[in-house]
Amino acid sequence: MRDAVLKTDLHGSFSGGAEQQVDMEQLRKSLKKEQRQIRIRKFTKNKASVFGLIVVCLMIVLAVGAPLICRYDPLELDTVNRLKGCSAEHWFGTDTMGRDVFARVLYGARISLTVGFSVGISAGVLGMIMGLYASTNKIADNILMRICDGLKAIPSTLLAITMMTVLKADIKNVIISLIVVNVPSMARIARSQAIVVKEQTYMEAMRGLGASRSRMLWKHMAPNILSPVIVQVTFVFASSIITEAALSFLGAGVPAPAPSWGNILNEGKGVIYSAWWMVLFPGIFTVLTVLGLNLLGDGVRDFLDPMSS
Amino acid sequence: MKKFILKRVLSVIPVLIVVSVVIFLLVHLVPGDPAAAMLGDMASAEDIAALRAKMGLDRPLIEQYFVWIINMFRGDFGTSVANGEPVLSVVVSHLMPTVSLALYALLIAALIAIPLGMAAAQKKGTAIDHAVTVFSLAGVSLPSFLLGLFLMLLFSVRLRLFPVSGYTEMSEGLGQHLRSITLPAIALGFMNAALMMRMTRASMLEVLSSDYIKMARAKGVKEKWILGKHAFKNALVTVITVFGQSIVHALAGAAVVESLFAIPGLGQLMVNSIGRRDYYVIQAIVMLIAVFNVLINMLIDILYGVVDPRVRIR
Amino acid sequence: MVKRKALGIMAAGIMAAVLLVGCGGSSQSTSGGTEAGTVSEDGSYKETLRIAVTQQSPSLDLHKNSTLIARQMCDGTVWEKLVTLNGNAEAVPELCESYELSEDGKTLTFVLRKGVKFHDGSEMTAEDVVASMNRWIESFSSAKDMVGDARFAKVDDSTVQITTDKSLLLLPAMIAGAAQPASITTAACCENEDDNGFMKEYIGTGPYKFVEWKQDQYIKLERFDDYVPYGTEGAEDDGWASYKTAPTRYLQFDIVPDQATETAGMEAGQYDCAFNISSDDYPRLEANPELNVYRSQMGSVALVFNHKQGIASNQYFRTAVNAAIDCDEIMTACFGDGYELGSCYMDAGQAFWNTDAGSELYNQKDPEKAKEILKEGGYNGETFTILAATLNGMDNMAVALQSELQAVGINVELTIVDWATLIDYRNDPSLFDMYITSFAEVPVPSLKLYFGKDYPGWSDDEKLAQLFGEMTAATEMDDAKAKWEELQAYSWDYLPIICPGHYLGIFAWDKDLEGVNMYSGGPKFWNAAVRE
Amino acid sequence: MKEKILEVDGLCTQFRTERGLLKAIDGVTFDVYRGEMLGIVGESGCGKSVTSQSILRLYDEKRLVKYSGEIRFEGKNLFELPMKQMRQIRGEKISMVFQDALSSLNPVFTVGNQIVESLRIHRKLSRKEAEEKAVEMLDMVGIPDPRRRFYQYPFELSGGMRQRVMIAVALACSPRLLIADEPTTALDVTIQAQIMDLIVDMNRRMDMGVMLITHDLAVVAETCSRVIVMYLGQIVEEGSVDDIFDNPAHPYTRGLIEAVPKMDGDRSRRLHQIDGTVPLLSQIPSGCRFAPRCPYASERCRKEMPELKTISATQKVRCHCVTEEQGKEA
Repeated sequence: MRDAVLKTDLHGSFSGGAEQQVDMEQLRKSLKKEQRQIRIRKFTKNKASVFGLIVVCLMIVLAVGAPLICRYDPLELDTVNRLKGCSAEHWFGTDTMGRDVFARVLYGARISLTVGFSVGISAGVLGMIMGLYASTNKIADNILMRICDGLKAIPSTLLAITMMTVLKADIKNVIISLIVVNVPSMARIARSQAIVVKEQTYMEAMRGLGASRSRMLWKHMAPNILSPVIVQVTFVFASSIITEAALSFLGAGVPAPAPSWGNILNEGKGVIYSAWWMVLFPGIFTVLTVLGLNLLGDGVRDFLDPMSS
Repeated sequence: MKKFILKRVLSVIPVLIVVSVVIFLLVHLVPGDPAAAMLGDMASAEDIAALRAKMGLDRPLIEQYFVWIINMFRGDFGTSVANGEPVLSVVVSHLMPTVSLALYALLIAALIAIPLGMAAAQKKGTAIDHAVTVFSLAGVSLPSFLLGLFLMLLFSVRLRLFPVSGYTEMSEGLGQHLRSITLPAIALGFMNAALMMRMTRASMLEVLSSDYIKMARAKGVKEKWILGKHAFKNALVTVITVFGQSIVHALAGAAVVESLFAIPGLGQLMVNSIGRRDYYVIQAIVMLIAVFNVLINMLIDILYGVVDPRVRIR
Repeated sequence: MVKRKALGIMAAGIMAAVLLVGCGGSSQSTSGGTEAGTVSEDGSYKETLRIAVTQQSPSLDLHKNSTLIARQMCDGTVWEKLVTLNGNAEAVPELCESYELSEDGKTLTFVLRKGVKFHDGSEMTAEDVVASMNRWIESFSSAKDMVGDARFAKVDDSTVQITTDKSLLLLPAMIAGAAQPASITTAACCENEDDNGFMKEYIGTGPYKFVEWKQDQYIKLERFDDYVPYGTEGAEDDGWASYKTAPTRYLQFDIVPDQATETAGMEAGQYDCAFNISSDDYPRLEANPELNVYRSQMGSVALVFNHKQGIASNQYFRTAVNAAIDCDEIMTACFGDGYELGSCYMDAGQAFWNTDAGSELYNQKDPEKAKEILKEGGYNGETFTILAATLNGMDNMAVALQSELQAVGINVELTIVDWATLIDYRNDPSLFDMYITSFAEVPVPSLKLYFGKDYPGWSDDEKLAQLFGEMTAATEMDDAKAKWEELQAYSWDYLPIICPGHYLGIFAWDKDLEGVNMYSGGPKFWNAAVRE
Repeated sequence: MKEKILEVDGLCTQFRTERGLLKAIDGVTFDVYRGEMLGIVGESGCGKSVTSQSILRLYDEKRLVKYSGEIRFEGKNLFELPMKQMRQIRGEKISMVFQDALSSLNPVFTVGNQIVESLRIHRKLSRKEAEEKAVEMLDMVGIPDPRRRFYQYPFELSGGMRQRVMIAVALACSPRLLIADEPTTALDVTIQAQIMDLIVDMNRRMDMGVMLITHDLAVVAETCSRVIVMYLGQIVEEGSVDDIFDNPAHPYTRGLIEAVPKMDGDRSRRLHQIDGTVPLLSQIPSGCRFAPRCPYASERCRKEMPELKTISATQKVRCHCVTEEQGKEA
């Protein structure tokens, strides 16, 4: 008997057996739903991510609702009451021109979030387009990746400052500069992911079936490289807020009188000994928002990647 | 390995070409020019125009570009508009503070981050781990200029432990030198420390859950050795990568910290040079940093080889 | 004014103290009879004076570079001129024994002082002076405009002269105190220029010689042991005219671009003196018992209209803007408390030229009137673009202006750029309707560039040009002053610029630091020292 | 009967998870005798590996697992030993060989180094002596040119060589018990045979007990003297190799054996398969754990957990049907 048994793998022969006919469509749907529930549960279980989400939502609410919340116009000058400390009248004090810091910080959230969001999304989309095409076309790949390498070799702050000096200082150009700074790494991520996806068997199969190139790219590859790109987008969102603040701090960001956090910090830096509130409050808002976004990014990563624990 | 290195070296060339074109165009597209900056704010238009012609700024851009590139190959990086020094010597004189600051920052960061990151990985879920997580999040969310301001207020003005600003050269004593760059180094290193901590923890976690660690345990190796020898050497590859990236980060981040603490480094030189439209200096710094960046990446690859035989031998 | 007097008395006291110490320790061995040397060899003074400055100049070549900080550091210490300014902003001899303006005002003759040593050891000759003065004229367009094609020439070994067809009445003051003063260097140094045309070596005649410049870090000056002081030993400083003793061995100017850092360094005792303190730190520093804080007018702000094209080329519009603005608010926005109102284009330091002509049109704060003028003039919502730079918070003035002008119904747009960009943009009349700049103190009104039709802003007005010409052509100071009053009065009407006020420079120094000369344009250190 | 070297008595291993404790091993009892080869078989997820790693206490006891029961080795209960002594037993008295040699050998150390490490820890040999001994070990496990191999890194060796190295590491200190956890799964067929031959050879030469954990019944049939069949953390059948292969009592055992294709079998006949898959640990059925998949399951099977009962001198089985039949026969 013993000799009659051949070496083989038991694994294979134990599987399967589900013979009954199931409505495949329904099964797929319920599976998807279940998966989504698992992901949401996973996300909500991570308290840090939930905290991040709450902070970010709160910032958005504050930014959108700024006109309703603030009693002062963030641009309204009142030089008589300059550099007044925190009071019932001015919760966060007033700045060097007597403007209400609370209003400026809240309106500043609009600018920071706009910059961060626009940069994140645009860099994500551009990076994805570049990454996808680079992964399929060797010449495009060489050119695009050389340019990306070149741009990446220049430290981002320095590149952004230089670009801001070239372009007229306004919020649109801050966004453009930051996109240019962030696209290379985004494209890199998208490209490496796209290459992995491209080599997978189902892509071979699609090619075999004669799918057109753009259909392959957008219908089949794009969704598969989306997760790492989305995760990266949240981090770019966060880092753009910091870079914008740093640019304004160096005097190369969104120009006065716009109440960007970086501008308030920059003005506050000069009077930090006498008007700590001008540094503290925008500082806290910046740190909180960035923190929230980073936490959210971690949560999104877990949410999108079912493999991660 | 030799072929690999050669390939790496060749791949540097297009990168540098891109960098040179990008920075040259950017710099020359910037409104305003060095001539006006050199003559001061009360200078007249004719004086400025005359100086422009003298400096060759009225020639076509392409010509200026090639003149610059060719001169660079001859070792001539041009003349700085500030006090007419050769660019090379200006850059070299600003190099030391930045290198010193960046290395010091990274040293502090590495000394804190790597052991803590390892400890956090080993004691996952404990207080240390949570502390490390919080720290690394704070690190990536706290811009260096804010941290710098707070450090300055606390340690220099209130406690008077460190000088507020300024830079003491190493030649005037190592102690004084370190004292003058400690606060900026902390401000600069904080974010890097956070990144390193995060990466060390993650890669240690991965290594610790690997089979060879289980095998080492089954062999009866002490926990201490497992962590310090078996796991660390494997995690080192990641750590080296982060360290390399941090050097580049530190160089880039130095601009803000340097101008805050009045440290005459490359970052400050760059910011100042943009202000005075010191074309050649801006171009030289960017090229230098790009070359450095590329070299660091190459060095990381070679270090990989030293640490990881899989890379070395293949 | 009161402050300056107090300072003068203080300075006198210090000088006396310096002398006493000097007598006590007269066993000095340095040659050249520099009594000042005695004082410092005594060892009771700190060897190095550390002065924090927030800016750095591209060059210390004052012939070509007009940056204030270069003058603050080197004018009077490294460089000396044929004449310098006394307390009344009059040109008085420095490197010359005497000077003389001919009756018709068209010939200016200088008799040189003998035995003046350059830092390279050579003795000053008429050739050196001629070379320096002519290089200065070539480099400084205001001087060139005044003298035309005429140049200095050597008369004999100790006399130089210049002859023109115009009045040279104001030339001595320009030599002494222009933004680009006529520093005397060797003939060789005048030739020895770098690629960009700046002097390679800084060889002056002053009590301090240039030693080292670490870019963005510090500039170091060392006492010049062969310096020969002039004037009366122990005499009180009169303006910049001073018996210079150089009691401190080294003057080190530390470049600290960040004001907060600078102030903190001053408080921590790292620096002996600090320039350009933020006005918001002023009260805190003033309350500090270890520090002296001093404020003085450093110059005036100019809101320059574009007269060539756009809405501001209309007289009614400029008048309306001038009627609308609240100068207090504009100045506060940028300088905090660090300003003084005043309709005079010249600063307090030039007492001779001060006048309130035209002051009734200054700081009207009358939005209703402005609206009226706009309505009459037919203003129809055209965009009014204000160009301002981020340098020194000047963009804040633009912000304040914007809010005031919007209140009277003007459609204001801001263009905020960095300083170098502004310098470029202002040459293009299509880019702005007004730009904001500031003028450091000048000794004579003829240096107010904005009266010229080529200066960006292009105030091309016959009457303005005529009055300006008459002022510069005057051969007597009183005539010039009278013309100046007329010019300023007309100017407030025509409005080449609006001068909203004067900004103050705030300087702080250690109570132990003595002998600082505060005449004009910031502290000068040729007699300064910290007693140990 | 030979002496017992290891007695496992009522071993339970529970994992702490977010949903509470999960029992991966539930009351496993067996002995290992000196010089014997004991096969432990079962599908993936049956708790074979957990059993072996529990013996060496390789799981993190502070956070991850909770052990109960007893494991007696050389008269000591391993669960009561302090970690320091436990470490002395690991690698010296009880060694382990893992499934994937590539991932189990540290990629950044030479193979020689990894053998030397064992020797240095336990035998306190000098570096030189340890190196000599390591080369000897490499030679013993059939690695040609051992001196050169000594300085090579794991990735430079072939799969079979690596597995030999791992065996050399495990045997360096001449352990009394070798636990081989799927030692041949990752290898191709001819190499599998060589490695198994090596293990059998070492088992005879060193007179040590070997616990061979595998899902490959053929290997067990060829090499082992006794077999334990595990299902869902429990032993379902235990017996001599003849008992198990010639007279399998438990339906699960029978299913396993029938699923193996036979040389003399009818090729047109479909291979037998056991319906369904191994349930998750969190979904353990309340009665007989195999009941949901068992073609013979009765009401009782679904409600009542059967005991492991002795049915002959060498054979034990956990099944209501078998014991009932025996009862009838008796």
